[in-house]
Amino acid sequence: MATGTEMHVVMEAKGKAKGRTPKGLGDDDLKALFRAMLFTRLFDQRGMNLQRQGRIGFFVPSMGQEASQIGTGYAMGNKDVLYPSYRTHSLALLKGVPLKVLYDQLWGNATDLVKGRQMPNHFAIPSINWVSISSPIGTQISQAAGAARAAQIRGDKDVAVWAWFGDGGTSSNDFHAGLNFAGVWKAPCIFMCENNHWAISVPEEMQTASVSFADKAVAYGMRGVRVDGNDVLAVYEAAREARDRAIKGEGPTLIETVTFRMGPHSSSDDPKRYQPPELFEAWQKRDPIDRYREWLEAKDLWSKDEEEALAAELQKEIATAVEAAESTPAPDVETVFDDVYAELPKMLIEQREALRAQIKASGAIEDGGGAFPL
Amino acid sequence: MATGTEMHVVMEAKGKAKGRTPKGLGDDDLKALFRAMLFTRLFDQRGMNLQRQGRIGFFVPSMGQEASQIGTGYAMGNKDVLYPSYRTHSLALLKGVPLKVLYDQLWGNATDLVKGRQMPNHFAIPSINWVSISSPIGTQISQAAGAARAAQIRGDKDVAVWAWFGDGGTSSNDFHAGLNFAGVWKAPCIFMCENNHWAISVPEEMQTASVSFADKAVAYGMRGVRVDGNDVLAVYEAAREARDRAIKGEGPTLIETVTFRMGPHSSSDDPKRYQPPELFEAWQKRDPIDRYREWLEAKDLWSKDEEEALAAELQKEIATAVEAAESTPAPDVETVFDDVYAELPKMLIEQREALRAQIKASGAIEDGGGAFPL
Amino acid sequence: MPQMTMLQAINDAMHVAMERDPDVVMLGEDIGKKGGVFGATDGLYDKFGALRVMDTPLSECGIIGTAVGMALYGLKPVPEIQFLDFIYPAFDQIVSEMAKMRYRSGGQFTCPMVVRSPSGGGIRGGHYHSQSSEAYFAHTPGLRVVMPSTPADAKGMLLASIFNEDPVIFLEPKALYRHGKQEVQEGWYTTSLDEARRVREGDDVTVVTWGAMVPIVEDAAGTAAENGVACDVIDLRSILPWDYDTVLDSVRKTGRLVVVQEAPRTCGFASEVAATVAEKAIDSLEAPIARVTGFDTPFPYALEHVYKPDKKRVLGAIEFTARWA
Amino acid sequence: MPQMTMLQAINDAMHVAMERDPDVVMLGEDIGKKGGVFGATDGLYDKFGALRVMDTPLSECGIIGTAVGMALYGLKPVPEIQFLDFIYPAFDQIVSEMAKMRYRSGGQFTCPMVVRSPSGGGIRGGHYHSQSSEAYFAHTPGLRVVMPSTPADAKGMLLASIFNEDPVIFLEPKALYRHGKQEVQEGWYTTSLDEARRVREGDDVTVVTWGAMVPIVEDAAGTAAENGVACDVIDLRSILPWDYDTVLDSVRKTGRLVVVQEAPRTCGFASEVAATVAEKAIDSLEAPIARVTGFDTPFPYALEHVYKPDKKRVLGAIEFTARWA
Ligand SMILES: Cc1ncc(C[n+]2csc(CCOP(=O)(O)OP(=O)(O)O)c2C)c(N)n1
Ligand SMILES: Cc1ncc(C[n+]2csc(CCOP(=O)(O)OP(=O)(O)O)c2C)c(N)n1
Ligand SMILES: [Mg+2]
Ligand SMILES: [Mg+2]
Repeated sequence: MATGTEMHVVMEAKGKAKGRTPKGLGDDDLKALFRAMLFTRLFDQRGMNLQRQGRIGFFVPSMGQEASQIGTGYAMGNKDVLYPSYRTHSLALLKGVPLKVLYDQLWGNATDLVKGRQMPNHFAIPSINWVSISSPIGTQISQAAGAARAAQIRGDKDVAVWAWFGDGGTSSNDFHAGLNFAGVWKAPCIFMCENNHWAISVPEEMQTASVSFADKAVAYGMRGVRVDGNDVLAVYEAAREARDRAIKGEGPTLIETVTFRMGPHSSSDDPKRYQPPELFEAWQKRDPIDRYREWLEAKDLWSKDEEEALAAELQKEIATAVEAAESTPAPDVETVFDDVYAELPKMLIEQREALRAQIKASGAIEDGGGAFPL
Repeated sequence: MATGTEMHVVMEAKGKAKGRTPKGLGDDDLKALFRAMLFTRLFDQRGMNLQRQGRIGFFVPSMGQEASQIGTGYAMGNKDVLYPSYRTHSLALLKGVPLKVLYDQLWGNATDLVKGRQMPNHFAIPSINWVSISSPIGTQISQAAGAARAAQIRGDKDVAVWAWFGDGGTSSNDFHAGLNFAGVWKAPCIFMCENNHWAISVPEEMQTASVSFADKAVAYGMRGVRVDGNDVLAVYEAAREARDRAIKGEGPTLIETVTFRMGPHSSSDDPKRYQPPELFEAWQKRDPIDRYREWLEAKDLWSKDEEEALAAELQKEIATAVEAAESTPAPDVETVFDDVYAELPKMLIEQREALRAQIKASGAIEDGGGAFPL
Repeated sequence: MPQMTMLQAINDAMHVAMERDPDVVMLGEDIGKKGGVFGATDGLYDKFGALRVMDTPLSECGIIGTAVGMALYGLKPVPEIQFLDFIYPAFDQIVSEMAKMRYRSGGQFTCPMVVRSPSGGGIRGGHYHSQSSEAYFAHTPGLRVVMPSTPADAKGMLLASIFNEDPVIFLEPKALYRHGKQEVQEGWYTTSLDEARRVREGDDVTVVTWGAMVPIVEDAAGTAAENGVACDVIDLRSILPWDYDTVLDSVRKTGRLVVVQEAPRTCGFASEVAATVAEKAIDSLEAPIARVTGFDTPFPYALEHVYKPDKKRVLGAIEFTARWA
Repeated sequence: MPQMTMLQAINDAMHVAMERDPDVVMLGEDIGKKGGVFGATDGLYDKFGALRVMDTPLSECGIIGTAVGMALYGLKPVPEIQFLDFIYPAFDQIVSEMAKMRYRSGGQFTCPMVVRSPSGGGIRGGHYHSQSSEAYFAHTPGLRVVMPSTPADAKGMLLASIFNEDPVIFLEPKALYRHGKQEVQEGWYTTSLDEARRVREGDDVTVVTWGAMVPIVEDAAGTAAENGVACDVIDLRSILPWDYDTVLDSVRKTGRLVVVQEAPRTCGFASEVAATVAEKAIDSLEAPIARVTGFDTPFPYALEHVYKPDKKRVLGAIEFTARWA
């Protein structure tokens, strides 16, 4: 496996469609990978549309990064713990989380698992060990290192912990702390740096002078692997190897997937202000879905018909879930006081009473509106 | 020059006393280096004694690290800016800061440049561009990067900025931020990591899993140099080269000086609880002053007589300054309100008035005592 | 005079400052080509170049830490923190370094710099794009903490902050960025960082507030006036040091006080206002001091409008206080 | 019952907790072989080993960040921050993560953990080994903030904190670590985190305080009593959530209130106490609410004794308040 500054690739570039099948992947697996990537793309397109139509307040697409995420997700074990980023909903789709769960969160409605407490894309899904996402960049990285240490302390042998973050995330305090602690502890943690070339408008060369992001592993005495992030099979292999090592007690790995953010940073962003169009065009030619489709087709594992049928099925699922989530009411106003503490303290009981009294006296509270980031 | 994990050495180990004279150093320079190292050792011994005698409240010695610091200090330019640590008073001695200035600070008396505001060893000496020291580990590192960037912005061509910190300091948030920003900016900054093997009681292998501290430079795309920190000539060479590169616009350098803390962490610490005695004994054999003396003697540049005369002269200087500082009164109580803001705001004027009224009504305030860390 | 939104006024202030003094530099995430996520730094990069308008790596710790170093070197840095919610990675540099530099060095080293950051709710940003954290900074001696509520104040106070000797936390109420336009003087002028602003005169109830709550309080005070209660509305503008004399004078006149803040209730700055009045003007008080605040919860997403004090809640408190006998 | 200093009581609590539950783990700088810079973790490393008593790299960000991850995994981590002054590099993990985890995840994820840290002055530690920062945490919904003032409370409250579902900032007044001994029950017991402690009964003036100021207030109240002023002294013990009912009951009885804190004055927790009383018991007040506090300056070294409220300053405020008519 390539380390540091070399690049690990399995499928040759688009147009050639050559490359071996990674060990351990049968035809069903290969198709499952494609399904999840396509699902993600459709989910992203729909999410952006919903936002443009003003039906949800905000959305973060992952267009272009499907291979980087799905390849990793497929290498995860059942008991593994995920510390995701706001751009990795693909992993929930891969793991079969009901779509309604995701759309409920995008709407922040009454059945939303996080009770409408956070902006869209900030999921928390205990059923798949998906830890609550927060907006501050990087905080999940040291937490993941701690969770991996906890698995060691408990003696849980088949657990690896995965932290996702971007190229920008490598500059955070928690990147430094998390990788350093994990290195010292030899904790079973895999640090997934998706280098999509941008931190909103800041390009990678303004993010760091290091030759690659994978190279930063040197500073923590851990293995660093750089992989073609648009090559789902290469990503899978790298992630798989990192997990094997983690489980065997050989320590953490920093994986850099070199990929590209093919959409805006979020529904609030317009890359035209800062991104040269040629760059986008160059990367569009390396679209991870096109590339993988071509490879599958060359292996006779995929066809246009299959894809049309799949897309139709997925779109239907999406439509159903969207409708269900959209027609679910908002959370009850009094839930605003819950879950600050395990039990409601006196001050919050009083604040709730005051709110009740006010609503009784002067009617429901008007929604103030507001759009992100305006 | 050795980088990364190799070690740069000039003088061969003690007992052999071989090794060339670094370019640019005449006999006077070679003697000046020794003088400053000896001065530092005497200052340290005296500082520890003063604390043991209860005459000052706290002290941080640098025993064992004289070569690492003096070698660096000697490579600095006149306009260079220093972001020191609490363990680098040697640099002030080297640069000829009047001893009274230092002892005033240890006493925190009325003529103390920092007005008795900080614990011993937290100097601020604008005359030599010595920036105010604070206790929180690492904060000076990103500041130094910013100062170096400022020199670039201003177009100041002959200014390098030096940040001192320990092996423990490499784990701080500011180490990561400072080196990363400096790397991206190619700022004229030299990051001096004194690896004295301990962060209080935490040994280097529990500080990081990286092969060396110098190796962490890789993560920031900058040059990393590892040098025998008990070899004053090797340190000088490494520091000199780093400065030349910085000034020429070739970017920052991380220098790791491999040395040993031959005393306690501070006057409050007892290494017996955590440090194997063999380790201390092994390093004592490599005492940087003994080693350099032997080298100088072998070159016929130094003699026992000269050293005795020098030591007597320095001890006298010390005694005079100690006496002067000790007999200087404490700062006036009302100075406690000064320098929070450029001008005293109303609330502080009122608080000062209240204090005045209280003292008038019920007499002077009693000194509550207290010992660090008790 | 041109009409400007607060965002335009802030942008204008930065243009004026950078033209006036080559030592003024900006740094932060996405402030360059993108011009900031709200557009506050629009045009500065094109005009003053990459050496004075610096896009940085994603590290607030580094942004403030390096800015402190720049200030120590003699520049006047104006770092931007993209959202106030993201200032915490830099909290150590702010409270341990920037705030204490002058004091700890005996006045020998200073950090004249301005940390700009959009504060508060109003954009459906949930937990991490909405918080009002002024109280943390207000409890930190050595800092100035200011928060304008109008375009004209925003420009004048930003210029006063940049050319002032103390480090300033300059909070921009993002809900007011495009709230409306006002005539704003062209070119150079400054607005006091030491004086509160009387927004409305009245003899019945003093209402003290700041930032994005100002227009809400104005609105409530307007309705209260229709109902026969005349409010003396004070926009503090500066939170630290703050102009308590103006507040005390007003309370001595009205005998009644309502303090309105968007931040959570416990230990917010409204508590300081109340405590100061209870200490220095208790004899004038004819009613309990009412605080209208955000709840003691994190900032919610879907229920933002329930969390944030609105006109009804403010009006309720004004009427309660006015009626008290 | 054995006699213990607060330091011994805290150490004992940790032994009891670690024996009781294998999920309790400790981490921090120098807490292993050295046993902590104050000796609070003495003996734990030898007894429970390096996997449960972890010396860490020098990063408070990492200490709290990894502890949050451990808590999310199901452990009960008890990280130590060597001095409260060094907690700021971890401020983001505390206020953005630990405090908000339960709320932001809709109650699905929680962070039951206890951040221990020595707080306040008393050891001639100057700027960075002396600060009292409880107000920052008190303004952070989701946290519990507690601060014992006796050995018995320290042990009982630490055990209650470790086996409690909310994240706790456990502040140890270092001036009281070796202030004196008290009988402390052996083995397991807990002390309420929800109730203030009445230290002394009296009808004339209510004095509210916490932490290292408690014995100073007791001393002043003793002298006041000799002078004919009977103080009702309340040790809050918990700062967030806090037991304002006990304070309000007392003020309704005495009509007079002095609040004493070591932290700087502006926007400290004393302001919250004053504001709450001015809101809920104004009719009972017969005198201004006096605050005795540290000055609005950083914590000095040589003049520590001038900065910190002492008996004289407290007594002065009690007498001023008692005399007010
Ligand atoms: C601490 C912090 N600072 C700033 C932001 C605002 N912000 C949100 S996403 C982002 C860029 C992140 O870039 P990267 O880590 O590369 O992830 P990507 O969005 O490319 O997936 C920024 C600056 C934030 N969320 N947190
Ligand atoms: C942020 C912070 N955390 C903890 C401390 C307490 N402390 C003071 S010195 C020290 C160890 C520093 O080790 P190192 O950086 O190697 O420097 P050395 O003392 O060996 O010169 C610690 C933990 C501190 N000063 N600042
Ligand atoms: Mg990115
Ligand atoms: Mg060290």
